Amino acid sequence: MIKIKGKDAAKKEVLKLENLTIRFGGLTAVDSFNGYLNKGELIGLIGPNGAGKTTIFNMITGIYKPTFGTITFNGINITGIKPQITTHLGIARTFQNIRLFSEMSVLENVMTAEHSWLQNYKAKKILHAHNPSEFPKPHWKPWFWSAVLKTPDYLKVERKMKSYAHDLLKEVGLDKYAHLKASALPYGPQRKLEIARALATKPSLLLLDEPAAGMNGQETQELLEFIENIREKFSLTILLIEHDMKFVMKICERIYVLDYGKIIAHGVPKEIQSDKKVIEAYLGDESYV
Amino acid sequence: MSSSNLIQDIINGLLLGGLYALIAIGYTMVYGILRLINFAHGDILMWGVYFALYAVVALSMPWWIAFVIGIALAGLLGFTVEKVAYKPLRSAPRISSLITAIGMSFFLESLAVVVWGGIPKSFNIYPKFFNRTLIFGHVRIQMLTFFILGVTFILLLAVLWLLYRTNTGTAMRAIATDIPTTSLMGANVNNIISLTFIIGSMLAATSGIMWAMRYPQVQPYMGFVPGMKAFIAAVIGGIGSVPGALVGGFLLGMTEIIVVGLFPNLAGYRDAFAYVILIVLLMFRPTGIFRVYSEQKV
Amino acid sequence: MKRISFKLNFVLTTLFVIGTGFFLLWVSNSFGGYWPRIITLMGIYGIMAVSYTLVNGVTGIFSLGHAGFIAIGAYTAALLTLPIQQKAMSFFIEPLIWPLNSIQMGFLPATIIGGLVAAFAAFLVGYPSLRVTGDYFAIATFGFAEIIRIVIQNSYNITNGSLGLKSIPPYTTIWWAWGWLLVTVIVIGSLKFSSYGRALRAMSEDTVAARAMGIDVFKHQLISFVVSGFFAGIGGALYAHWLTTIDPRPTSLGIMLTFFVLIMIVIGGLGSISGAVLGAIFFAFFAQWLRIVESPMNFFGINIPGIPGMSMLIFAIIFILIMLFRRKGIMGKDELSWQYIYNYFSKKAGDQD
Amino acid sequence: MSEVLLKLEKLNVYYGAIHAVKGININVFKGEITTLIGANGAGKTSTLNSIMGLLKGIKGKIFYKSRDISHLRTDAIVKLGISLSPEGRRIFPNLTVDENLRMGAYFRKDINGIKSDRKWVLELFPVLKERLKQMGGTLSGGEQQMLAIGRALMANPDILMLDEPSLGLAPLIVKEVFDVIKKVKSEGKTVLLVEQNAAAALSIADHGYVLETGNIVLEGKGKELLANDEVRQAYLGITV
Amino acid sequence: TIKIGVAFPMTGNIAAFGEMTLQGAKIAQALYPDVLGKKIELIVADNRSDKTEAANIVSRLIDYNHVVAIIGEIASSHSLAGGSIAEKAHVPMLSPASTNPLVTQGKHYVFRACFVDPFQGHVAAVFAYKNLKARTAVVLTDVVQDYSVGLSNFFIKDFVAMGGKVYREFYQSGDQDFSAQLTDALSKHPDVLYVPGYYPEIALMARQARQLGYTGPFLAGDGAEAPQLIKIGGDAVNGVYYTSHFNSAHPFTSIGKKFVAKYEATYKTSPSALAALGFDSYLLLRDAIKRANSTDLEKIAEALRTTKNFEGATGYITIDKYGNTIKSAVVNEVKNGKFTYVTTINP
Ligand SMILES: Nc1ncnc2c1ncn2[C@@H]1O[C@H](COP(=O)(O)OP(=O)(O)OP(=O)(O)O)[C@@H](O)[C@H]1O
Ligand SMILES: Nc1ncnc2c1ncn2[C@@H]1O[C@H](COP(=O)(O)OP(=O)(O)OP(=O)(O)O)[C@@H](O)[C@H]1O
Ligand SMILES: [Mg+2]
Ligand SMILES: [Mg+2]
Repeated sequence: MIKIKGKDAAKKEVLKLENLTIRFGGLTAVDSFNGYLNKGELIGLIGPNGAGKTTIFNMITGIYKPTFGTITFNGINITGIKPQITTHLGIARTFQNIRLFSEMSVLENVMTAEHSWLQNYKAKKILHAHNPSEFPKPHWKPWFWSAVLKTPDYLKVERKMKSYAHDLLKEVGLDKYAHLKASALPYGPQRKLEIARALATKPSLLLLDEPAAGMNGQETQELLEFIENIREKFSLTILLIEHDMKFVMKICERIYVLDYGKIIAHGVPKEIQSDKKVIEAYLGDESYV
Repeated sequence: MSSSNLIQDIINGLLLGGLYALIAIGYTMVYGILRLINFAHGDILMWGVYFALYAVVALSMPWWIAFVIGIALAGLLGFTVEKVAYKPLRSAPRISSLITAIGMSFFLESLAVVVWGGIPKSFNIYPKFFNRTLIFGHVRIQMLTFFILGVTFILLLAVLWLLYRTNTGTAMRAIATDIPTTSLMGANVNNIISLTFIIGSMLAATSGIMWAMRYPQVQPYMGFVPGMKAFIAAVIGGIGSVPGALVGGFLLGMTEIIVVGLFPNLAGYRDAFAYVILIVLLMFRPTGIFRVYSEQKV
Repeated sequence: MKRISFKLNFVLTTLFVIGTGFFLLWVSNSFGGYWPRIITLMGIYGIMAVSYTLVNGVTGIFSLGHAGFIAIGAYTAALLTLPIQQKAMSFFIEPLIWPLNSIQMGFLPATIIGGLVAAFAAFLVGYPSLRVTGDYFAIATFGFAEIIRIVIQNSYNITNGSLGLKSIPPYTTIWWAWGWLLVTVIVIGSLKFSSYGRALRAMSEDTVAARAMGIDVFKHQLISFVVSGFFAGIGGALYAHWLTTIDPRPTSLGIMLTFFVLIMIVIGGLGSISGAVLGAIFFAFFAQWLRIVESPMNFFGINIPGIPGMSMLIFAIIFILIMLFRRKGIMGKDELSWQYIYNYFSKKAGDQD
Repeated sequence: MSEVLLKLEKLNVYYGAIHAVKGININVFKGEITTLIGANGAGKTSTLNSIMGLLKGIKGKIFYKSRDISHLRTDAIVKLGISLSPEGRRIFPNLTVDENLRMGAYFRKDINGIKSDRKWVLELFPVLKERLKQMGGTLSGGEQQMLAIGRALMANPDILMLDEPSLGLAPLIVKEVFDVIKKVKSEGKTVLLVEQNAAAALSIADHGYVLETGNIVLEGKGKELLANDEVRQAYLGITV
Repeated sequence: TIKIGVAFPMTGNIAAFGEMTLQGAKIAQALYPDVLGKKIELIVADNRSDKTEAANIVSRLIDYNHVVAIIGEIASSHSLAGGSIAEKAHVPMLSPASTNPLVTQGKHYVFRACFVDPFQGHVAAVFAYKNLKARTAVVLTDVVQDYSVGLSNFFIKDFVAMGGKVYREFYQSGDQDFSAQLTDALSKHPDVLYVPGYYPEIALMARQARQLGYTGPFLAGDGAEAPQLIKIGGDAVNGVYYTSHFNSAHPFTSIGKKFVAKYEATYKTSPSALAALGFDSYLLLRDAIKRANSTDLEKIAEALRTTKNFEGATGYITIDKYGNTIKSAVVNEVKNGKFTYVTTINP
């Protein structure tokens, strides 16, 4: 696979957030957030605890419905669309607290994500409505019956799922654990598995919520390489939340800084590091990193 | 239907609702704190009534001492049941303890059949005073109604005080979500859970005795209906919410009576109406009337 | 650990099914009516349990409404197979409405229609109920089951109300019961071990994560609820033609039945299909076998009169003990596969070394 | 050298067939900060949890003030003066922030002490003060972490054990937390710290242990370990 | 020995019925322990008040215990479930107390020792209209019990035919609170409340009706009869009339007197109608075996079918070719806490 570069690609906006606002009771967790992601970019989202970062992820994926504002993904307005559909449209995420299917095997965790291959009729319809020339009119298939009756059609897909899942696991170096229960994995591999599982939905946009949390310096270093690696392999656009500044500064191309739900800074890592407001609200003068 | 009938129905509804509420408060104590659908609650209620009856009939005690004894023994029974059947399953999936609760319910019922026999006994050991009826025009109110409502509200306040104004109560609510971490706070989890059960069972016996004063027959299966209704009331009110249990209980009792009052021909559908209301309510408030605790955020 | 190949698995399973067939043949020919009857009941319970475990175990939503669907299947099928004159005779409060009063059909189509009607009911119940979760869902489904039962109880011109239906032809044989059980196990097993089954199990662990994986949780829960409802209806149809008389009393097609099936699936291992079957067999067997403790006994010369209630008492103790000492039930979440048996014995052998 | 307050002797932890901690010996000296570092799954959390009596399959002895506490119940251990801010925060989602804090002081009787500690904690983490009546479950990840630390402080323990306190915290707050740890020490208390942020942990620690797959592979003064090449390479991600 | 099965509810919600009926059968066994020179053995099986089990125990008694006949079951719905098994196995089954007409309908091996509901309903209607001089009746039907639904139906038919006026209310067994129904019923100013249900509800209903100020009579069916009616109902049940099979203070026959004496000596209380029916069931079977002079199932069934004017505790019993009993009914009243005899009504 090739990484898309060049001017054309740089212009192509994958995600656009306009005036995004959400309130929980009296608390405005995110306040008129404006931002964009271009194709192939790796962007950071940082800010103090409780600034509203995870909440932004939750709105993009459809877990929360914004009180106000719009989310545009590849030109389609996806504001308020349910998470199961946004996934089919190509958005995948990981969670701040790991949420694996812990009683299922590593392989099954990945294959569960591949279930979305069968279930994407609604999403395809949205895509077709958006751009009929590029996306053909989808045909609904009674996959459920095929699955129960084990039709050749279904078995073919199932085989494909399995082999793709194995490939993915090999890619992230988890193939040796394939048949272990997910909960039996050490912490680091669990994080990786969560990313692999997200990749199995074949996303174009990946949202990572504190992927380096709980990792030591060495492990963080490995993770950094890993993310760079999959970003190229799967030609992903990535938005990530992280508190590990060394990590963020090294990997991100641009950074949004959030405080009390508002953007207080936006720029390349260098600018952010020396931004007064950011230092005051978030970084502190001498940091322990 | 005449207005005096309606008033009479409302008063009857208050009485039945008060009974449901009383049972539901005890139910929700245990249910809200241990997330255990305690199907044996109704059976502890039944045993409490038998204990009280036995104290009068066989030991010839005055009724009020007998009531106290019944309530105390029910507390002891609840304590034992918890230690024997629920405590070992504390770390098990919720459904295992639920099944054990069903088993316990069968056990307590069968034991009652073996010990007390299957034939209903009459519960006429309380002073006639409670049966006295006050007459206002066409409306009649039994003294028992005031008594039941009074006891319900006093116990409600007592339970609320315990849960929200004492350290032990805070610990009880903490246990509801995380037992090991509660013990990390230096709280003796076993004692707190035992206490929860004892109080819950004593509340059950109290409500059982009230129930038996209103419907004076005692039989081994008498706990089933009250137990089930308490469960429903607790859920309508919002799991773990004590005021919710109260509101749920009154709502359930009132609907049952008033539906029949308004549509006497549909008495056969009385429970169905109650369930329709319950379901419609859950559609609009998927976590009951009083939400105690919403799911952890993503 | 050795993996058992698909081929071997298939051959062994086929042999097992044939073997079971011969066993059933032997039972139905060499005993009186009693044990064949109980074994038929085991098959029926098995169908109810397997369909219930699909919802409560595999999908992980706690329904208390199973008896409602069983009742619908039972009534639908019975109304379709009852002889026309019999209907005219039993419905003496209000006559049966057209067209039911002039239909009589064979057992197989009646059973299937019973299942379909129950599945439709499951759809109607599931659609609103699945908006709530946890115990709220349990209560909502319980409420619906009770509503179903109460409507049956009051619809004299369709169900004969509380008089119930009598003289239903005793069509349910050991073969029908176990044949349908086989179908149930195959279909629900095939569902469980498909991409859909994985999705269901994933949902049962974490709905938020499942949604983020693109699974439409509501739709999948509804599907599993409807499939479960279909087989509950089949179970009900068989049950009606086994018992030959049904009525809407709370004790016969009410919450108690749901509790019984719940006990079966938890004892068997929640979410395990083979566990559900084992649980059903276990339940039906012990409910009968324990009767011996109620008959008068001669114990070292002391005559102990039969004490009514003893069998339920011991029954309750037994299954409390099972929960205490094997909290995941007989099978846990696993299936009784050849692989499982092989692993079990090779582990045993390994222990002895 | 000062007195050994907590002493682990041949501690083993088993999870069924998994042997997670393999006979380690650890000494925690009074008034010092001792830190445990190691890769994911090395057994740090298991060690802390076994001290608190939270685990079943443990073998070995745990002495606190020369008394074997390995068979005591968790709440009894807490009452002896040990408190833990557990991994994964474990705040009570259905209690308000305030009630969470009060739970931290559950067994304490000195009302005035509790009051002043509560004030202190709220000064340390002003965010919590803004959210006193909010349910713990709706806090953001980092807010929950602060609450967990605050709750452990509310026990006013002799030994404060922290399991990855900086996890998910903003850099500014991380600094705050480490300042708190130093402050706790300056009050003469003892701290046992588990951290992924090894550099930060070692820089404030008097004593450090490096755990690898259940074994202690290195031990020494904080500063020494910080300078150790192996440590720098393996845990700090610094290529030497 | 000759084995006779007893299929009764000994546990569960109608356990009391099983217990009372069994007591009667045991008295009969004590008085007449043998037939054809062999001892009669009663094998009791408990149906746990559950329909599935009602069928299972009949099957069990037949195939496992090899009984020659069965006394049972009590509730009509149970007799229907068990009856079809007995019918298939050609084992005679005699129900002491199932009054639903459908129980014996179309069956050759199922019999009963009691009269049927249409007759009981008729008796109640006649008594209400003629003896109580009632013109307006409110019928309170237990919609769960086919027994109650059936009786209400037959009562209303006859009562209306005689010129009476009927209002209806409904409740369900297990209900404890009838205040809504009663409030509405009393607003109709009825002369009599007909409650063809079971005693627990009747007792509670009477109490609540008295609390609401009703002073008139109640009329019920045989389901009302149990000592608990009075114990639970207290003073409120004074003035409850009910149609029944028997009154212990007024036995029809000499054997009835013998039964009452023995029963009272054994259990220190007066026998209920159910006990009398249990007693009669045993004797009817014993008589049939004696007349058949064999334990052949077909012959016993045939002998039962030709029972004529057999002297039992509840009167002279004739069984017709449909397996139903033709005999007279009594009406009893609760007076000062006692069941007192009022009148006999013949078929
Ligand atoms: N469901 C909810 N109900 C009420 N308040 C909420 C809810 N979800 C989030 N909040 C509040 O919104 C704010 C933003 O939370 P969010 O989880 O987005 O923070 P964050 O930036 O991800 O912080 P952290 O870095 O600590 O994870 C917090 O103050 C939190 O308490
Ligand atoms: N409940 C459990 N069941 C089975 N294995 C467990 C359990 N808890 C921990 N383990 C295993 O024990 C080992 C040690 O785990 P522990 O959590 O103590 O490590 P840790 O050093 O705290 O790691 P981390 O940095 O990830 O928190 C790991 O291999 C882990 O997989
Ligand atoms: Mg966050
Ligand atoms: Mg850890």
